[in-house]
Amino acid sequence: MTISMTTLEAETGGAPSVDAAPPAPRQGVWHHLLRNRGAVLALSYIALVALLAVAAPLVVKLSGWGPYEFDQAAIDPNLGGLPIGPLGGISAEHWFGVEPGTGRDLFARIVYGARTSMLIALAATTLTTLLGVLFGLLAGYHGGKVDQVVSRVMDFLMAFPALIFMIAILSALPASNRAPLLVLVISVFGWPYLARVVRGQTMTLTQREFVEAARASGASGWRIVVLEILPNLRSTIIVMTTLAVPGYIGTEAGLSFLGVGVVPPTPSWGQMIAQSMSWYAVDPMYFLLPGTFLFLLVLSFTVLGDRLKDVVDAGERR
Amino acid sequence: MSALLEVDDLTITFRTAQGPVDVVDQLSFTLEQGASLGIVGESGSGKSMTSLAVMGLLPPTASLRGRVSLDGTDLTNLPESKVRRMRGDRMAMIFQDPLSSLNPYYTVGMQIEEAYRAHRAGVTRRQARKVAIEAMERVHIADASRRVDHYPHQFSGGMRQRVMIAMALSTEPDLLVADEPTTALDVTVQAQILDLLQEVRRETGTALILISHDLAVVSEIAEDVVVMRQGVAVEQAPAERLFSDPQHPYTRALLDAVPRIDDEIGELRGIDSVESAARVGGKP
Amino acid sequence: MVRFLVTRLAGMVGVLFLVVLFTYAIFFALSPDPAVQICGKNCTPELIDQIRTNLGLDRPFYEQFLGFLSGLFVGTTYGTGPNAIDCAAPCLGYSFQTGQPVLEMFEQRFGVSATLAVGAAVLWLLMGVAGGMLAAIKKGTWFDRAATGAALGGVSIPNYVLALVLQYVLVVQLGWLPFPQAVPFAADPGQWFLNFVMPWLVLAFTYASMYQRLTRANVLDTLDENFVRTARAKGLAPRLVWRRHALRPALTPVVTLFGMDFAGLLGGAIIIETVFGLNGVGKMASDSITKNDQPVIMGVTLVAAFLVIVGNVIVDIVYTTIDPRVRIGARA
Amino acid sequence: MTRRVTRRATRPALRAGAFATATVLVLGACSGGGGGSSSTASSTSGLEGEPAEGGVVQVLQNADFSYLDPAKGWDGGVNNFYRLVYRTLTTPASGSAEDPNEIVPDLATDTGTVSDDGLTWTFTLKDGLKFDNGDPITSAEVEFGVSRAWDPEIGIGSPYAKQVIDAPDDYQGPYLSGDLPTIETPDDKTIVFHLKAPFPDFPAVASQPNFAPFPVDSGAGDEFLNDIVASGPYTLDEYTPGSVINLVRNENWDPATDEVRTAKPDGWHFQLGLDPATIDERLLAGQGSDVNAIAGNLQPATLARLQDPRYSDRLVDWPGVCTTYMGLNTTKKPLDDVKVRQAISYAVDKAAVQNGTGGTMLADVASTTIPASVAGHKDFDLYPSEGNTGDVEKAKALLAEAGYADGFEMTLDMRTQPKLQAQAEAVQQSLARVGIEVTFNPIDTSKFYETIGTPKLQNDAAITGWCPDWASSASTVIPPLFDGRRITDKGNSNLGQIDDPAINSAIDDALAITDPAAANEAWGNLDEQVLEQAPIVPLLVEKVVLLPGENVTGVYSSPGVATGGLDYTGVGLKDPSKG
Repeated sequence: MTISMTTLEAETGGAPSVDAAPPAPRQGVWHHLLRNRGAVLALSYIALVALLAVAAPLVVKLSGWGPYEFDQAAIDPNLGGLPIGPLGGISAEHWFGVEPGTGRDLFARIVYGARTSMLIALAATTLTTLLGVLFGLLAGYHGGKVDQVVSRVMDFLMAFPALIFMIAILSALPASNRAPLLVLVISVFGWPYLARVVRGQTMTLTQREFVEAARASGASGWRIVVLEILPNLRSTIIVMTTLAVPGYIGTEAGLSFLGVGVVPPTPSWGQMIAQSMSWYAVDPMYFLLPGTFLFLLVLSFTVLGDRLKDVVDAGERR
Repeated sequence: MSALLEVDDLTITFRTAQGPVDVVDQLSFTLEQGASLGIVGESGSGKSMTSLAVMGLLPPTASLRGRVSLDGTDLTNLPESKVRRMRGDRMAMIFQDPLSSLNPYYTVGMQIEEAYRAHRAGVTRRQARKVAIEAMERVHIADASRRVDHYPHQFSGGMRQRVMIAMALSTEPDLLVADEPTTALDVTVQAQILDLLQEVRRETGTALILISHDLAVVSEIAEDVVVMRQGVAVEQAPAERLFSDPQHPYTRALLDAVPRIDDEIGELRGIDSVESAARVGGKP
Repeated sequence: MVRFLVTRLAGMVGVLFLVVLFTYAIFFALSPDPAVQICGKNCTPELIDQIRTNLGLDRPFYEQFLGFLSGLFVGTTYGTGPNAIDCAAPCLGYSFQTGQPVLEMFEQRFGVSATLAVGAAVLWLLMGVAGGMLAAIKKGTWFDRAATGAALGGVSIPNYVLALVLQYVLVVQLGWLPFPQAVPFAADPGQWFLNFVMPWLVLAFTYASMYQRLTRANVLDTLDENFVRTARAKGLAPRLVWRRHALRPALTPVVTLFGMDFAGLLGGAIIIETVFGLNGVGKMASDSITKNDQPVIMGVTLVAAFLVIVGNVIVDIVYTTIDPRVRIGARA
Repeated sequence: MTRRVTRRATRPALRAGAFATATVLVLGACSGGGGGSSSTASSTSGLEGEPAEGGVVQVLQNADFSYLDPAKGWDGGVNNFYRLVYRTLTTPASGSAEDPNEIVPDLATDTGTVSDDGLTWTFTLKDGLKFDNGDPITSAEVEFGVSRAWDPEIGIGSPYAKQVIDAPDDYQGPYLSGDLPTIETPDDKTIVFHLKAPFPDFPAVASQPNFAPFPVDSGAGDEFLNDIVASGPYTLDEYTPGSVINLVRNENWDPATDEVRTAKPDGWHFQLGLDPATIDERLLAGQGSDVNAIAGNLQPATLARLQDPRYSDRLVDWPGVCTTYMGLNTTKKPLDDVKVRQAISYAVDKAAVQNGTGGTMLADVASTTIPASVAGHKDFDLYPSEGNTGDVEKAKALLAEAGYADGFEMTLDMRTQPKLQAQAEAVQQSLARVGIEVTFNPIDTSKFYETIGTPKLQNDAAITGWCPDWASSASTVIPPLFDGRRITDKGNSNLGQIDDPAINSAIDDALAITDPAAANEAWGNLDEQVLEQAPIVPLLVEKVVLLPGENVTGVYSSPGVATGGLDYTGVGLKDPSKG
């Protein structure tokens, strides 16, 4: 399930080990990725969604309808506001049909919904990675009391029923600006999964000769961490981060689906699916379209993460 | 009387993304009953693949040409089920890393019993356990009747390798293949294990193939030596002649790389280089 | 073993205490005033004050928190005088909106959630583990490719989307299944099954996909292990190599993950029960969030945390018996 | 004195008019009904026939009732339920009555006698009244029941008893303060109420749920949370909060004493906690016991599936009694300018709001505060536009006059529920046309009323609804919404915060009128007078659209008890052996 943190849990077992040679050069990774059909397709789709998200205002100028514009002519007021025409009102006018009840253009809403999904997922990923790497390094390098404290906090956060708590806390918080809150809440519960791996690998690396050598030569703690340890964690961090992105996209959509996500009228895929629920029998396109976009985005990031992991693992085996 | 093992024109080919690669190329050698053969070569020379080919344990991506016959039976033409019945019974194998080669979830006793019972139909657990304890005693594991119920992680590296040897010997095989049996062990333990191999060979009359990257190790036990490089046997000779009069430049290079061996017991000088070589060549 | 258990239990109690404190503090700070909710449509400021005093809502945070804690063990009484409401131990709180102790609300809805969870767990273990093993055995074949692809899709499709798709196809278009509602097993076993089969499938599908991927990867990794090679070198029958030497190590992580996932199912149940309108604990959680029924949200959060933590402890204990390398007490 | 109310313009019977555009949906029976001229128009072919004795009615419901205790609960849903198990001194007439808005006697022999000064109301109880335990119901039990309204924790239901009946300032209900001295019970059959001020609508107050009798000293604390003492035709057999309510016959209820309740079915089975979509699916399918099922409003998405003729026979469509409106906070700039408020009234696209609410089948566009189905309604539209889509030109002109030709920004308090969200978005879009930029302040549903009812927290505008507490008069519509003297710090319902002396005094005048017809005319005129100031924009009157099971009959609307919805008291089954 896209919301459960166990997705990450399962992946950590397969995180690349640090015992092997230094990470494969970036060029090599790209080279290998671009030779994989799945990875290329995934990258293309992600690029497409990212492009739609960035260029949303331009795109809807092309399609002719904004995400908030009502089109009363596209719905039938006598049938509960059902879109007029087959397939949820798909026409030259409305490429993906319209939303029941309001007649808003689904294409424009999906395009703007991509903004929400991408923005929140990427922001959450960035914050989670920062927190995870920072605390992982801190605990792994310092050990002792620092490690104790960080590890206990991680245990605590991971034992927490994160989804239930996220829903509860978001519903209680003021609704005016949910996006930063969503990012914050997702990150607070997300970082331990990366930090745990970073901590373990840092501990191993700290014992290694080159770190000991650096230490013997009198390098300061942060210098060692940044120059000696961090570069060795690069592939781990990249892989784990890529694998975490689909989780965050799913979580954002899930929370929006449950009504504690972004605030309307800002469109979000999860929210659209939630609203389509009562219409699924008469207007299946209403849930199929945002559902497909969401599914493909999560799938693409999962595929990309998988392939990236394969490439990095293979690089390390060589 | 025919030889125990005849390897004739053995070629092992791997399918890779870059096309087929021959890891062993037209290798031939024979081994008499109770004799011992050393195969020496650096990492990637094909020596381990040769041993796996003898055991019929090549990975599915490898294909094999030539003949490998045990007691006149060509193993390469036998169906897998028949080879399996010989494997562990007529011929047994011990591996480099005794820790990962033992299943951490089961007691060593159980793992030895399992080897024995696989080839002795109708043996009770009690009998098998007795065999296991005896086998452990034979490899000088103290307090075998108690330790038989311990798990692999409760043993030291050398003891684990003794367990592996005990397991291999439990069925009294004609042929024992030892693939880098001492590489993962401490230096002092290495010598003990080599002594043990010598001892059991003398006592049971088992023929032995000893595979190592280390000429010093091979020189202690092997009567004949095959030197392999990039899948090809560059030199094949009785041990004494090989050491005294190496013919091939590569053999000479190998001999030079290892500090001179002054006596048969071996002072095991230059341990550091052996260790680090092992580290590079071995599995991390 | 005793010492291990004592340490684990002490740690568990500590984490639970923190969860309670944390949750309570947050809701104390953020929740709408329950007195206002009780006060109803025609409320006056005086009335609100009166209700606050009666229910002890005007007391400082630590007093209310201690009251809640002691309610867990010895029960508690809300309000004073003739209108006092007793909540017997273990009192998880009292919902003034439904007029029920939270524990009672749990008990009423637990059956539906348990049915959902157990059914889904059986399905996902069957589908995931068997599928993963088969895919690993048949690595590279069309079956492996199909199963791996399906699992990749499975971990990517949000379960509410899957639920809508299935509902549209199976119920609306084909009419094979009824529109799901919780039918008690005792009432009509056939209907019970038909009504639950879709929620089971949807809830199980994502997990099954995850387990399929995990099992397949683990089995493949294990088959590469040296001890499997040893087992083959012993001349063991392939069946025995597989069953004894490959499966057990490969499935150990699956077992531990299963413990955690099963304990954390309450989270998954929220969406499934909401989508299918099943009146279980998850639905109760989402409903009480909509209504901002703070004691119920607190109770659900607590019970969920309790399950996850107990699940962790059980997994640890099971782990020590499955894997001899893990000595008791070695894992903190 | 008995109150007689003139008949409303539109009967809350089945109306087929709204379906005229949906070709398949035109009801076969509309030829006989229509218009509301006939007093029996409330049956259609699918719902014809008298209810037979017996059977169990199934009620499919999403939410549980608020409280089983009538002193606590007070909303359209639970009031309707209370009538099955409780009786009050008076009660709104049955939905099948000639005038369902009328207040009729229930426990009392008439609707009360008022003293000349209007301060004392006397009621006499009927003979043969009993609780479900067989104990007689006397004036003492009625007094006890009413006095519970003063308990600070229990008396959170209808406020009218406390507002109207005189009581000592420190009186806190029977459990804390004992008997209420201002309610006299000279004998077992007579009960006398003393009021703070004359209140001609007192018979309607006596129909409020908290006028149900209870055995003296019962019902403290949580006693009535899960159990009740019934005085109506049914009593509680099983209650699992949030999931099941089972009602069975109260053998001690004597039909001879009750003119309102027919109580034909043997029992009622409420299935609570069902998903709205699930309910609709079950109603559509009508399998098994669902042939005997009734439920609340259909979902908008379901309407599109009713084109099948087998549903149209069962479909029920009534006008509602609750007005959905947008309050404009007159204390905020620039909404303090009447021209700006009028401009907004012109600009709002009510048709879009209607579509967002579910289209023409689920809502009528409103131009007045008092809905057409409530007594006192006057038909007018001060801010007309073509197709109710808003008059952008007029709005722009008014804005320019007010000096806001370029528009302005305002904040709308809203709830994030699909329907309410769609309404808010429709308003946002239509106001954008005249340059008014609306930003949302989304509020959690549970906090919404607290926020908008607290003038300090209230923003510029909010969309909410208002239902009259009784349909016999608009006295519970206009005063709470527009009386400037009723603005309070908390729990305020005058969202416009309009405090106009002319309106205030007109309210006083209308409240004092004892002739119902004259009073209704006054309320209608007052409605128009208020809307000229435009403190609110009436948007819609949401309708009642039901799909009862095919075996259900006796389906009538009750504006007084069920806010225009189905009156439970008349419902029965055609064939009790079915389902």
